[in-house]
Amino acid sequence: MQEITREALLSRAAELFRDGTVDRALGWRAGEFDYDVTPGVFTSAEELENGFVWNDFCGANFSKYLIRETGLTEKKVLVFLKPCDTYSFNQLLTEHRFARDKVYAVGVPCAGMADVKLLRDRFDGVTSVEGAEGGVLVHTLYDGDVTLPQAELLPDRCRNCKSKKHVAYDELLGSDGEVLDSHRFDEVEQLERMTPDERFAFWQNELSRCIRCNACRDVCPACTCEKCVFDNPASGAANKAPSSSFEEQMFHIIRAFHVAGRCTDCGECSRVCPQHIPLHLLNRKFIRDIDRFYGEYQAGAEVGSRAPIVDYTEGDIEPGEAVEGGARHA
Amino acid sequence: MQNKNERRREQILRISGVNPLKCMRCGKCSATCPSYDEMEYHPHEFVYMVETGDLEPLIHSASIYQCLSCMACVERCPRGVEPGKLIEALRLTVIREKDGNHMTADTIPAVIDDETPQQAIVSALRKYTK
Amino acid sequence: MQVTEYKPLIVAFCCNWCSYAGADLAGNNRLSYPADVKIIRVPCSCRVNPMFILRAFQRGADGVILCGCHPGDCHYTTGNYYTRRRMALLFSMLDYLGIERERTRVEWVSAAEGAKFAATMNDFVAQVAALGENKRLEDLRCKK
Amino acid sequence: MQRIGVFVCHCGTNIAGTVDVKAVAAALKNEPGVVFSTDYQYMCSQAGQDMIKEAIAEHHLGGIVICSCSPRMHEATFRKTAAAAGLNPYMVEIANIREQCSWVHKDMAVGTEKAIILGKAAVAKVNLNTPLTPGQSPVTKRALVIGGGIAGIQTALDIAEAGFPVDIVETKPTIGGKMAQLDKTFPTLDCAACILTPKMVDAGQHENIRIFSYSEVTAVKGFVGNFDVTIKRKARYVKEDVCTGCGLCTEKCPQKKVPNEFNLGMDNRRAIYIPFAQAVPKVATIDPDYCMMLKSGKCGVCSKVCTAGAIDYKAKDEYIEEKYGAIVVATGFNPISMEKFDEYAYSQSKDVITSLEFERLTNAAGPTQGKLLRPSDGEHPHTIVFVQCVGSRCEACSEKGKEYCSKICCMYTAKHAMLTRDKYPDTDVYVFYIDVRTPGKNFDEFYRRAVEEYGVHYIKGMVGKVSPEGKKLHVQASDLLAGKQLHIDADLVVLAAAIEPDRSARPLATMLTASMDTNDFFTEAHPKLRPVESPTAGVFLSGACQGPKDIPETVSQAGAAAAKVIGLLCKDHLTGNPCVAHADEMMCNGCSTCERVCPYGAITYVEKEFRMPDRTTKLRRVASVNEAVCQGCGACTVACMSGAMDLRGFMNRQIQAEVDAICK
Amino acid sequence: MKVSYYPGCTLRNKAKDLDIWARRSAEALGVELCELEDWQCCGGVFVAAKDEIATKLSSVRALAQARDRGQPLVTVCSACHNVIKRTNQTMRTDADFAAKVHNYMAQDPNHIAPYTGETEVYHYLELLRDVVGFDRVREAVKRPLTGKKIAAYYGCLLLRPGKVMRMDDPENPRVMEDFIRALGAEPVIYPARNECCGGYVVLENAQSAEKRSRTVSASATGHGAEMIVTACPLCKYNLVKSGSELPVVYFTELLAEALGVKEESYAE
Repeated sequence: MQEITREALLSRAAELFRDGTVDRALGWRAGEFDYDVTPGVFTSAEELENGFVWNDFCGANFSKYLIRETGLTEKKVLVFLKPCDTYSFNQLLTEHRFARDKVYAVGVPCAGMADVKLLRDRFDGVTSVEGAEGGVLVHTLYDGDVTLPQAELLPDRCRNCKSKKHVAYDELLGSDGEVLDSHRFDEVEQLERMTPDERFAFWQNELSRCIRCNACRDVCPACTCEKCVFDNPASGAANKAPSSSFEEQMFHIIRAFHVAGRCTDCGECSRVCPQHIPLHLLNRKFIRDIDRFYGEYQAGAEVGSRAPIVDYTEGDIEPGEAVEGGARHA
Repeated sequence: MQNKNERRREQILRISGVNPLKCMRCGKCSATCPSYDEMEYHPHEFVYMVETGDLEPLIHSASIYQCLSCMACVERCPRGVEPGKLIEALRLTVIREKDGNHMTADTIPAVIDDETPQQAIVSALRKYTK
Repeated sequence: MQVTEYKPLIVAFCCNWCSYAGADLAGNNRLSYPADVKIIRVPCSCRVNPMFILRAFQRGADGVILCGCHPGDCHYTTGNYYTRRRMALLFSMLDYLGIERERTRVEWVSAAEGAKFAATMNDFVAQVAALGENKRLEDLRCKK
Repeated sequence: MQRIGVFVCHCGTNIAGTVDVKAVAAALKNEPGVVFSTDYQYMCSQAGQDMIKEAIAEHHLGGIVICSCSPRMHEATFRKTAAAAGLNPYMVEIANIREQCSWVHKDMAVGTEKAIILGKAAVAKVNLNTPLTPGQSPVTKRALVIGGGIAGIQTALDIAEAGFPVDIVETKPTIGGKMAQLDKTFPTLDCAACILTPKMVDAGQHENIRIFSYSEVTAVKGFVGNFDVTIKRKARYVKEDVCTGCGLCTEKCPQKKVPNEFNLGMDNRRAIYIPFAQAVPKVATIDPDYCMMLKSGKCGVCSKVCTAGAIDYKAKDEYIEEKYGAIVVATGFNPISMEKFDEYAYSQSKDVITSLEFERLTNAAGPTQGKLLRPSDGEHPHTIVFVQCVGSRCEACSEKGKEYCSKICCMYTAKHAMLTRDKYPDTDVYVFYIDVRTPGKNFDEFYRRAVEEYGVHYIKGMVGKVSPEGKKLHVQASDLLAGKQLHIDADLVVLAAAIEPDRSARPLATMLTASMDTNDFFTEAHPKLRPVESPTAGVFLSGACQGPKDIPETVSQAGAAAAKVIGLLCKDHLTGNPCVAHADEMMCNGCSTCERVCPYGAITYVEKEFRMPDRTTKLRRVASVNEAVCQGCGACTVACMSGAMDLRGFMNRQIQAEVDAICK
Repeated sequence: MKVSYYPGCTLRNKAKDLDIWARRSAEALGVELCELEDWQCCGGVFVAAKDEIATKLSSVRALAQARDRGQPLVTVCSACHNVIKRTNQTMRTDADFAAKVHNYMAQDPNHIAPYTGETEVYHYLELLRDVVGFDRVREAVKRPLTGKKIAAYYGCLLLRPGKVMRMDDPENPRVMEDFIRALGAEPVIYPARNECCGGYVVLENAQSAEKRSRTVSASATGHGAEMIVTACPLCKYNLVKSGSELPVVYFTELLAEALGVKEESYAE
């Protein structure tokens, strides 16, 4: 169960529409199923009243949509931000991707968002879900009604939540949390401990499933280029289909490299991947290396910070040492 | 023998955390030391002798018991060498060895009087015994 | 059966001001290194985009080496510092994906270091040759 | 597709000895775009160049590839050849088949194969070359010198003598800087004022020099050849052009208790003052912190005594804007504060002084008229201890001092010690040193004279503590060579304080986008080969703002900086390097990443209106490269995620084409 | 306000004056000194070696207890202050050391949560300066010590190493002088005020300690002082033993006198 109720969010949104602060809102909207929540734009309190959804499946991060929506109106855009979303929000501000004064950001506490994939893995024929005391009540065709503790439906990004603290908002509903001491690098370290052959096999197995649907890129709050290199025939990297194993690797290496130092580790890429590729492990590798080599850095923790990849010190680690695991700098 | 000396040197460097190579031999530590005249070897010599591994003379010298731990040398060293810490580590290395204690409980009564504060006794024991 | 000695293909990106000049000096002094090394001139090592490196592997290179001015001596003051960070992260990522770490290298070679340039190339070619052909980052469509 | 000509050079046997040049020419003939291919003995000879020109004309070539020696050798030659034949010089590419092929490979077959591949790569690149035209920008023929010490004065005089107008901006009411405060100068012992003040007068009277004293630079815009600078002229409450410098006001002013900064606070001046007799401009200045008229409206004495009517209590700060082609930074240095070195009791005793204070105490125009007297009681000191390296050569993370050697202290301390012994032979003089560093012409001889002829006691070791006891300063120190702790009862202790850049340097560097090191010294464009240029084009460095320097070094650097400025101002236009970065505005995200890696501050952002595909317009922030400032390193091109930023002459596509050609 | 208070062993025996006047004065200034439970001797000296774990445990226990109470920790004795403050700094900055300390502490039946330097440590003088404020002390003075020329004696423990102790400028401190001014007296500034009294070396080389102490008292006398104040029992002992001409008094006693609580106590 989330701390703040849907009603609380709706009533605040209605006030903001009423007093003319905002004329559109970014919020979650029901998809085909209860657990299939999608992002939506609402242009009135009434629309919100009818279509707005707030439950344990509201994982989507709206920061990226602000680039477009703030350009469409003179007034402010209302956006609901969970703690991890606020980091993306700040990172986009750092990159001047939208005007801060065109946004009214409402911080919403988050108890972790359930993963649809885990639900589907557990049950066949899920008809609907609803929040219940102590977890999620799942109605299924074949297994009847089952109440699951929410913890069992949490994806990696929520189990290893890095922060319950909002780093940006105009107004916070409910209470603010702390930056957490998560274990999010455990899996990265596990991979690092493997032999190169094992790692290659691991990634071949994962990346070979890639269908180049571009969902990871399209959802990524750091991927906001006016024109993506993968769509630009002049870039030399454009490719639309998974035509060889090289393409898969190239795409994911370059994508991760382009967001290195900018990725806030929001985990949206893994959430939306239809092929269940643990893409966050690529981004986290860069985050882990940056922390290890250049000192801890959290993209989006503050607006205007200088990412380590566009910075340097005279005594930086040499690339040759870096592949040795950065022993000197660890 | 060579090995024992090297082990001692390694231990001194490790537990003191001092890098004698930072020393630029300005002598400000010895200029500062209030116990200079009580010592056969002086702070800058301690640093140099540990650097070169010439430990034997230091180990057998009464100088290591004359340091007041007043930290003036640590405070004033322009290079952050911290000679006081090095002397402490050297003394610890000596007293931790077999029969290394420099002072025992038995010798205390002879050197105190009615007014000697407890602080002096526990401090001396801590500095001069293991 | 004909046995041909395996010859690796090495792409070397050299900055115009130091390493390219260092390669020229190696030539002036007739210091030989394998012809497998093909040099591409860039203004500064920081001009080298990771995409160029991946592309070289895609097209059949077996090893890629980047040479630039020594840190602190960059003609553009800071270019090679950025190179160092970018390549540290990229190479670490390639390693993480199981690509042999011996296939990539960054070396700082000044305009005066002709001997170092030749020695580096000899060493790198031998290192890559020992690994054999690049299989993990190859693109079969680009195979001859 | 271009029409490409390939020219393979034999270089005598240098290339042809290991490379089958005919085979190379033949192989490259089949490459896409190549319409002509030939070889020749010496391509760089007149005959070879004529051959290229003829081929360009005859075959209507749009691009040429020369397979020859290193481009570092003859790229410029062949570009000129192409230009002479009407071909854009940037349509020329060189395949380096000598230094990087024939000279390093011994086998003809191997050399030939590689030469062909290198040739193919060059052809592939030329296919994507586009004609480039270097940008031209006009040059404003006026220079700005920031700082009016000996560095700034010398630079300004040299530029002015070459016929260019120069402005000096100085924060103090007079030019002259630190040198004006010195007594004698090492190693010749001529008096500082005697050699400096004529230069100050020259600067003040030179028709090409304007002096903005009591002024500061507050904003700098623009780029090499075209700087727009805002200068704040602080209100001095005296009309500069009216004041005759008679000095009557400075004698009549009733406010007598103002610490005299020129004498480092060792005596007092009035609220209206002329810093020293030889000041340039010789104009009075009112100190608003002390003037009773300005503070409370009650006084007005200076105005009454001024027969010229120069006093203006209503004066306000003024801002002037001026255009410059070049800027010279000459902001100089200051001794560091001795506050954190109180083991030497600087703040506890008046008789512990810094070396600069000692200069004033021995200067005939100083607070004691040149008699060496103790500040505390005015008595003649008989034992003087000099302490070197106070605050210099500290560990990197020191909270107190500086990591570097301040360079000038060994020599001026030797000078002080020698002069003291010369004037007052009854004085005992001790100098405590760690090392005596005297690399300079006649420097070590000078130091030896202090020891051998003047009997100065040089003692290797540092002073640990100075204790003021009664009228004496008890000095506890090391004598490392004698293995003793020394205790000296001194009358005066002189500290050779480390020097640091002036505090105005850091904000100025930000305005100029000139880089600085961690100690706030300006960094030079190249530590050996471009020592007086900053990496920012058009900004030059003079004197101690770049690092500790003595006067001879400062003056030579000042002259060098002036020569660089003159070289720049001689040009009517600056021809840029056309191989510069360029942002594709349609693709730019405006994210500022490229700006952060640009070492030259060449990238700015503009808000631009764009027509969108759906016919709406949208205001977007996009990067704009100043082509006159960009040096073409390409750091921005890799920082740019979208690939909007590209480097002309080394475009992404061109480099990838080379990669492809090599790997094919 | 309430603060945790660590008296130290000497203050229970030879230096009772230092303790008792600290408590009474604090009361008069509205500060409640809450003595730690079951505190143990700090060991007298900080042994500056990275592998000296056991000798720092008593300090860590004291620090942890104050942390658990949510109070800052106040000390009076210079030696205790030096040991506890430096231990605290080590716990903050040396993770390896802290981990080893936790391993020891885990053996303790009254196991405490791992301590990582959370507690703020104040010397009583810092408490007066930074928390109470010398202005308030001045207002609370009932019997100003007007005309008295008093030499503040810091010794080494309060000030050094300056980077860790952070009490004052180790070469030119002023906290005790300001304290003396607040009591209405006139501080005497003399160069030996931050010199060592000879410390524990008195038990090893009594002449050495005597020389050191004589230097200090002679310097104070030479600058016209009538009295020396100190915060350290060992300093007092060494100065007195070496035959100081001047009376040596604990600063807390001086404070109690000025605040009038000493008189009240005797009246009781």
